[in-house]
Amino acid sequence: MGKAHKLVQWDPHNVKEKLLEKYPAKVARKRAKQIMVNEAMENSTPEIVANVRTIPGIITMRGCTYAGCKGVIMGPTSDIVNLVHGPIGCSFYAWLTRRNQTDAKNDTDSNYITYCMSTDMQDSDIIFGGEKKLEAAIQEAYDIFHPKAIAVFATCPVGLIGDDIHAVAKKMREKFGDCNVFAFSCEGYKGVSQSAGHHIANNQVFTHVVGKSDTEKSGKFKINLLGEYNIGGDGFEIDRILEKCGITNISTFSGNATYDKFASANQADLSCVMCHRSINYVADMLETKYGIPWIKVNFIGAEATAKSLRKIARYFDDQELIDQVEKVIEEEMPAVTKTLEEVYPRTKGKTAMLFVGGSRAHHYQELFNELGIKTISAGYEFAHRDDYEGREILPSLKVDADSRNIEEIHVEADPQLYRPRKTEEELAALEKAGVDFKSYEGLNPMMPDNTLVIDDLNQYEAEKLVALMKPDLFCAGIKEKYSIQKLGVPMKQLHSYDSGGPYAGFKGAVNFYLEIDRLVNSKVWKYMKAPWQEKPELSATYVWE
Amino acid sequence: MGKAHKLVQWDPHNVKEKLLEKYPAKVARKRAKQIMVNEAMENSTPEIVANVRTIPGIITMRGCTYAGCKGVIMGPTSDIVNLVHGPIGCSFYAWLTRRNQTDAKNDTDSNYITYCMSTDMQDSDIIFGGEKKLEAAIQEAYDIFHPKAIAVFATCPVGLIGDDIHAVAKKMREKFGDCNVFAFSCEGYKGVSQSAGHHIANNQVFTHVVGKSDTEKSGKFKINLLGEYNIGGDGFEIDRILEKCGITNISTFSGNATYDKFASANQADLSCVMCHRSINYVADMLETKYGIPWIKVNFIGAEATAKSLRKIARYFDDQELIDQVEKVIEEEMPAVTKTLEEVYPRTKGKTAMLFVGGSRAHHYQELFNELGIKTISAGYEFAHRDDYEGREILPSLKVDADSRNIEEIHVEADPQLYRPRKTEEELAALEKAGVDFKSYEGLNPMMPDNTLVIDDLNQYEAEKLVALMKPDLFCAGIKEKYSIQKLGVPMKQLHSYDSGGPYAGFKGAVNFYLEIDRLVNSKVWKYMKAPWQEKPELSATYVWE
Amino acid sequence: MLLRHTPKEIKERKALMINPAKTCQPIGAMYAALGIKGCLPHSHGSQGCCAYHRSTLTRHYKEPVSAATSSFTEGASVFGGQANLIQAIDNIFTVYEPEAIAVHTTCLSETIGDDLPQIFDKARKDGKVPEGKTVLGAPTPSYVGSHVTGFSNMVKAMAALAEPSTKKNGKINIIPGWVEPSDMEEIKRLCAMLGAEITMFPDTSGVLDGPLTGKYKMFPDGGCTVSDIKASGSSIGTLALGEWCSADAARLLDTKCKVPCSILDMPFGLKATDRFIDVLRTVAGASVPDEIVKERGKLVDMISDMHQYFYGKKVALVGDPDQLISMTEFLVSIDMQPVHIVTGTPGKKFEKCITEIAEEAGITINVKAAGDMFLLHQWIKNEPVDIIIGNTYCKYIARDEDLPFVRWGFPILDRQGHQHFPTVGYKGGLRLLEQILNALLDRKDRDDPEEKFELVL
Amino acid sequence: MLLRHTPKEIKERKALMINPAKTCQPIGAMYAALGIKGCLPHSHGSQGCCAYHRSTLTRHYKEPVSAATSSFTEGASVFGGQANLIQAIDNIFTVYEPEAIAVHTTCLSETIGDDLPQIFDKARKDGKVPEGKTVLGAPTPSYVGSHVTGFSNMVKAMAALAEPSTKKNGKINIIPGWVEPSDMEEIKRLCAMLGAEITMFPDTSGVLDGPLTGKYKMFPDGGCTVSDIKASGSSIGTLALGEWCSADAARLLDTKCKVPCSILDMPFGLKATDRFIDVLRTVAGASVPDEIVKERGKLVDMISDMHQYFYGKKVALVGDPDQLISMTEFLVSIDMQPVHIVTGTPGKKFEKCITEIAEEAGITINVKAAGDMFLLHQWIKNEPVDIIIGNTYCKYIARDEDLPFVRWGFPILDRQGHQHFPTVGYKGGLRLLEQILNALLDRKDRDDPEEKFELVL
Repeated sequence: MGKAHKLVQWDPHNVKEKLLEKYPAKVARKRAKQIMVNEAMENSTPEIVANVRTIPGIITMRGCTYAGCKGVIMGPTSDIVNLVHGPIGCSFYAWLTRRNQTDAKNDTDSNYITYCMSTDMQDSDIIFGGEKKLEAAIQEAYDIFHPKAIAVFATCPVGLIGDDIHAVAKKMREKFGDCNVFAFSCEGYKGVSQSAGHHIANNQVFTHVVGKSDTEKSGKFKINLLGEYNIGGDGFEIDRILEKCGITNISTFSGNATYDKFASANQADLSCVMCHRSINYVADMLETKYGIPWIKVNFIGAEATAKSLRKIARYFDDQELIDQVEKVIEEEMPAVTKTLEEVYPRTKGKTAMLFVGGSRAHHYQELFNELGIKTISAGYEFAHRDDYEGREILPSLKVDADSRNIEEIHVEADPQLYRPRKTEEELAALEKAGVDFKSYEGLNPMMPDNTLVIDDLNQYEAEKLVALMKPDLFCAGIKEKYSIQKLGVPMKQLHSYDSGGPYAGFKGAVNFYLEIDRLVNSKVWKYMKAPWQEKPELSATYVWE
Repeated sequence: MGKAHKLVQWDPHNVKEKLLEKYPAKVARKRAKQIMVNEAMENSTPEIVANVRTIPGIITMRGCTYAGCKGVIMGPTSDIVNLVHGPIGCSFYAWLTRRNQTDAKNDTDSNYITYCMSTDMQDSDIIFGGEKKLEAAIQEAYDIFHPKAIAVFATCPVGLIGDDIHAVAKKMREKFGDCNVFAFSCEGYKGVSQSAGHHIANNQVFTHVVGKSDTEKSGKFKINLLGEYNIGGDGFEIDRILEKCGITNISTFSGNATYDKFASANQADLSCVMCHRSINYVADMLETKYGIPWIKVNFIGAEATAKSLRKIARYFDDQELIDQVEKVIEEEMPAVTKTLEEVYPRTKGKTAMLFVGGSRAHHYQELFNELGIKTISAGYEFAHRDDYEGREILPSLKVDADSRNIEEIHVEADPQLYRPRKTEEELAALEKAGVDFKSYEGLNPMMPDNTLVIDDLNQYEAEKLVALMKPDLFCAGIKEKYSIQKLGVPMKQLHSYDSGGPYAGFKGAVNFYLEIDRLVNSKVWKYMKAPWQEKPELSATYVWE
Repeated sequence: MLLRHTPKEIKERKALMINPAKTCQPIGAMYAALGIKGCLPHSHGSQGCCAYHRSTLTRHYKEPVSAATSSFTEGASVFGGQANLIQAIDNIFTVYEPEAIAVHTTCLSETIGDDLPQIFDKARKDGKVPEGKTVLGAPTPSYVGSHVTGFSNMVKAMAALAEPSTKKNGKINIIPGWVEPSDMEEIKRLCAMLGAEITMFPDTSGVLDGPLTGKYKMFPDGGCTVSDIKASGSSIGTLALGEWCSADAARLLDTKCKVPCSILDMPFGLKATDRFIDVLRTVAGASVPDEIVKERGKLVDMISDMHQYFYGKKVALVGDPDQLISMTEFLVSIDMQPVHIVTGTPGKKFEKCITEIAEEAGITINVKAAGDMFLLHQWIKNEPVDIIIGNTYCKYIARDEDLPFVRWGFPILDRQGHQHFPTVGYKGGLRLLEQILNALLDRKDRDDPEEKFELVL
Repeated sequence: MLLRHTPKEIKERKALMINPAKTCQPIGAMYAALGIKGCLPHSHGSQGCCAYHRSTLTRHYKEPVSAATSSFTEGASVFGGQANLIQAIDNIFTVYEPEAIAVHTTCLSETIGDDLPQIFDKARKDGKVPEGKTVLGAPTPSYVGSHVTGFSNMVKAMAALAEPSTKKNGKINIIPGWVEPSDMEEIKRLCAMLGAEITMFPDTSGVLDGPLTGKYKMFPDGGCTVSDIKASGSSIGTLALGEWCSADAARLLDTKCKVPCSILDMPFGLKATDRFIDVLRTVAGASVPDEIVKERGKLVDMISDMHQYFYGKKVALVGDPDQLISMTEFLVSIDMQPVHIVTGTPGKKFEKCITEIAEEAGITINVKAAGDMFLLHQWIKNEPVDIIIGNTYCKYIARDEDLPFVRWGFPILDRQGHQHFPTVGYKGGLRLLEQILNALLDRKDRDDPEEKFELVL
């Protein structure tokens, strides 16, 4: 898109109107509530509707509950056999298609991430029921692989035909003795997006795995990292930094996770939540059942990373750790600054749009700010209101029909294992010192005024938005990538990056700076018009040599 | 070529007529003498004219003297820097284009075969002379590589402008002291084919290198292998067999040769000549100067290999060696027989034509005979009459103008190093026992009656010959390969095999059997006509399903 | 090792599929529907299916792939998806204004028994289908057959649009089957050279190989128009390429519109292309132009020029039935030796076809329909091969077993070119030879000991 | 190591060329002459030259290459080659019956000063040149310039056949330069799409990419006819592609026949093709058809789709000036980074062109004309690259330095495809991108640690 077009003025309310004008009335009404102009209002902050049904026929970015459960949460695990009960497709599409990395270092370690396992249900199974086949498949998987655990995932028809996958799982678990078998009722039709799948995954992992390890985990400062999926190696970079600081990461949910790490999560002394949306359930349950407090962290962005490290140090309230963290930051920042200084002149003043996930549309603004790139519109694909407006509104949220169908498990303090990590007084003191527990402020406060916050943005709106606001960069997922780029606007995938990464931590920041520099300054965007389209007139007589 | 055509009857004299009919009278007369019907005549064998000028404008298979000297004889050496004095082309075309193999095993060994070095003469050098540049180039080569020896080759213009390359070589040789520099006046216009180049190479290597080594070579049965160029690894296979027999190969001329091996050739006790045409000069000189007898051998063909080994053993007249040779033959033959039995049913009864080199058109008939393939026409590209009719006719050959220009060097017994390996009596006894010294019977005796022996076959005759006699296989060089194959007849390169090899020795025989089986039985030759060409008629109404 | 848990020893499996060589019907239906001009594919199920299919097709083509979904909720799954689908049809025609909507079902809507024709009627009655617009639908239960079946079912649904007619228009219908846009382009080029007037559906050329111009067209210029599809009932005959992909549609045209048909192999390789051209020139009553003969001759020429490198090389293949049958014939015809062949698509008939080719060539081939890549890998461990040909998932086997690998089939997620350069026809054959040759010769250049490293090949 | 004696330290050489990046003039003249229909190239020198040129061209094309020679003997070298050449002309016309003989000289005949025009006159006087047959000749001394110069000289000799004329025939002459048969075919296709009537010479398409049919044609159907070449004097203008290959001929047409000309870069890559099409549509007064626009858009699309893999990758290049200039521009335009460029052909102008491209892109490039591959290798040792692009001889450097390698240029002796698939034009650009991408991604797939091994690229 030539520079010429870059000075367009737009008013967010006009833009919103334009996005809605073509819709049938009913659709327009619904979408109007999910498109929010971020502006100061006297004594109230603007509300946005989220986590509501996708409109049939409106091309959405969203996936299903199975995708959230199997694809997002359980997919990144390495030594658990993930067995999909259903027709082949669901298992096939979730086969290595997210860039979760697992480093089962030595060849004897178990790593099933490259395998795709399914019961490949046939019509006979639909008619006569699939439990027998599921049972046989679990047995075959056990006989071939002898894994520590087998996770079973239900796809749409399973729930409809009434296969009791949990009963089958229980039966096989007991039969094997040395292999934990558990199941997830994550049929695709449940809920309104991937989000429901996250919740279901959280519940089952917590119920069937957490607390099951009897090996004692050592470490002076033990944390869990919740909601980090090691896309493109993000988790590796974060672990590198934590290690350097002397912080022990007991269990990541669920990047590069192993069965044993999940099982030991209860041994940590602090839970650090990256992706609030997908994992806050586990954080809460860990606190209730084991007494582990949780804080929100963000390792996307160099500054954010430093901030999060300091927060953790402050929680453990140990001078040695506090000093070490400062030392690490001091060591890591020069490389970051150097790259930033190099690319900043080329990125500063550009504009971006982000429509991803349940936190990335928020987290990545840290990096864009560092690059001097303004986010002019953003939103989530499967978030809830608290991800926009902050957890403080949680009490005011009503549970609708779709959410009600998602099991809420009730946990209470574990008679043996519950151990409050801090006294009420300590907690209060830490709160004062700025360690805000169980708190997440949401996306909106981060957005500049008069920008557009849009929930569940769809293909039609995305195209309009780009045409009207002409950003220099658009961030979403693979489905959106090429329709945006056809418009001449570079598009960066921020769910499962199309390439590159890690983008977390300090090294990640450097990678991201360079990647964005590449995208917004690539020569290719200048080539969309051929010379004869630039100058169509035929010079009457051609000037020969 | 469909089997249908395979029963064509032809009379060699008719074929000969057809080959000549289109030529201008003068050309026809000349070619008539080089096309010989191999037939019994009362008390005389048919004569053939060879080693005569190529006819301008008649597309020939031949190359030039430079190609014979630098390309064939000196090219295969590994640790001699071959520097071409002339415009760039000659050096470029001889750069790795023959499949000579060199195994400078460890990385510290010198191996220049992958390098192409030239003085890249420019017009100024042509005008003002190139000696200065040659001198500078030799110096630069010496400074960069510090080789044992540098060989300089003259291309056409060098002789014409009168550069004295031998003087320059001498000057540099003396200047360096630790690097032998010598030159070859192998301008392309000399002689009538590559053959002149062989002769020139023989002379210079003998003059400047042979006998120059002071290191004593040990070994009970020491031979030289003359005229084997290690195309596709032939020499490696022969060396493997010799070693297994306990025979020490002091020096191969010139496959995988090193300066030191050449220099030690005088230490052998027998010279074994593979390619009589290209190297018999050296064999003679080694005998005259050092007293080393020579015999003709042939390692192409399993039987021929066995025969040659026995001949060598008989020469050394040592029971242990004789037994060992028999043992080796016994060990090697089963694999050969096994493969032969497998392919024979598919190759037997096929026909072949061979037009290669100065001995291969002869040697390879051994392999074809083993395969049951009849050679219906053959000839050499650059041979002399003795290669056809045998050395006994040598005395009767007159030296023509073109040959007279090729230096004949005169050697005599070396005062220090001459040492007759056998007494006259021993030699006579061995002769009786069938060890025929200094003897080569030539191609003709091997050819079946009423086949055609054609010297310096050209493109036009080749095409006609194939059209008339429809062989199942044609053997020549790369220039001929595709015009023959366009006719639907598989073509095997037998100078520098287009691929595969080794074909010498026992393992080579196996390779060759399989290769010929592949060629004559490849499915592709059935595909030359499309179905609609086989059945052009349009069935009035197409029969739908 | 990437597939470190794959044992050499083969145990029979009855229930567990590992590393599938197929996926489910709907994605095939979606790909086919993209071959109708101005058509928006619609997935009648929960939204995940649609998301997955769009992602996979997008990664394969690096192009936008638009499709809508009924976004089933739990409620819809209980009470049926009619309301969702009708609302979707309304929204789609209002917002995106396609010429047609091609609906395919899913395991979900099939399990609950949604009846598309009945829902379409309702939608029409309710005036949700604007004048002149088309809605078509195909049942594509994910628990039957494979992605190939779904493709075939949607193509059959297209054929169902054809209108019977007494007067023929002289055209020939060509149903190309699941091939790349570049292949469809090439088939059209060959027909044009031969002077055969054709209607080809589906036709994804111009749809999934689009240019970058600064404009985004949700409905690109390519595709077979609905009116052409309707007129296919007036054609003189139908050539269906591929029994699995195209035969059902062709036979429907026959029964419904009395348009006779011929089922041919997909024109991959020399012989299958020969048969295609020969039949085409016969039904078109045209003579084959020199240009085609020349293209053919070039293919034969390259086979002969490079035969020494193909000869006897062992090949492992995975893919879809129609493609594999032609490819196997092609490999055998150049004296290569397919030894292991797997398709995920069920059907003993496939095994029979492959076995016939093997017997005719006097070789034996391990072949399995409804097989998976886990089995293929185990076969390879038991009898190693020189090269593997298949979709991108083969790269894990290729790396573990250190095999040369030619990407061919669906999906190809990690390389470009397949959407631009055809592998059908004689020119396509040249490309296949080039790719196989490059894979084999790159390996040779890597592995040859230094003394045997070759300048000339 | 294959090139184990190549030191990292660079010493200046004044006299010794090692591993040349050029060969001598005559082979270029021979290749050009094959682009005339029914023409037999003839080498006026000793027979070795002809044998070498035929062998090299044959290995590059895997096709028969016919050419004759004067087979100089020592005598001829002393007394001059007139007798040999006249005898050759007589034999050739009698035995092979070509339409034309294109004679080029050699270092030998140039050194002894043979005068072709004078010999041709004699041949005609002696009646050795049959009625209606053509003999043309070019001086191609091997000790001047390079194979590119020889090509240019023979093309100039063709232009010399052009006949001046006052009435124009509306055609445009295109002198394609030394490109592959497939490239010439592609240039003709683009011109036809644009509706430009052209005469292209030389034209080796149909000559060196022949079919296997069971027949051997010494003079295949392809090539530009002598009469068309003669008529090129009536064209409205000449587009010469490549200063080094084509400019002299174009300028001769201008001076001799008043046919004005434009010297363009060879249409490799996006921008050079843009310029070619833009000039062509201007001189042809035609508007560019959508089809071409679409092809262009596809090329731009693939650049954007795969940009992350091209971006910043360092390239070493060796080849001929005209090709290298366009390729360098193309690589820079996709954000790759050429760092070392060598051509064996002399001419400071080449270094200037490359340096201009580098400066415009704000990068520095090591460039040398009249350089050699020994120097290129040393440069690479001093500043490593991510990929090397050049002729087959690069494979020795590629293996020693473990570099991805794209074969492009002359000669390619160890792979197939170049004669069938063009690299000029937009489609050619797609192929170049595909080849570069395959080389880079194959390496990535080889080197990625297991945890980073990617399914989707």
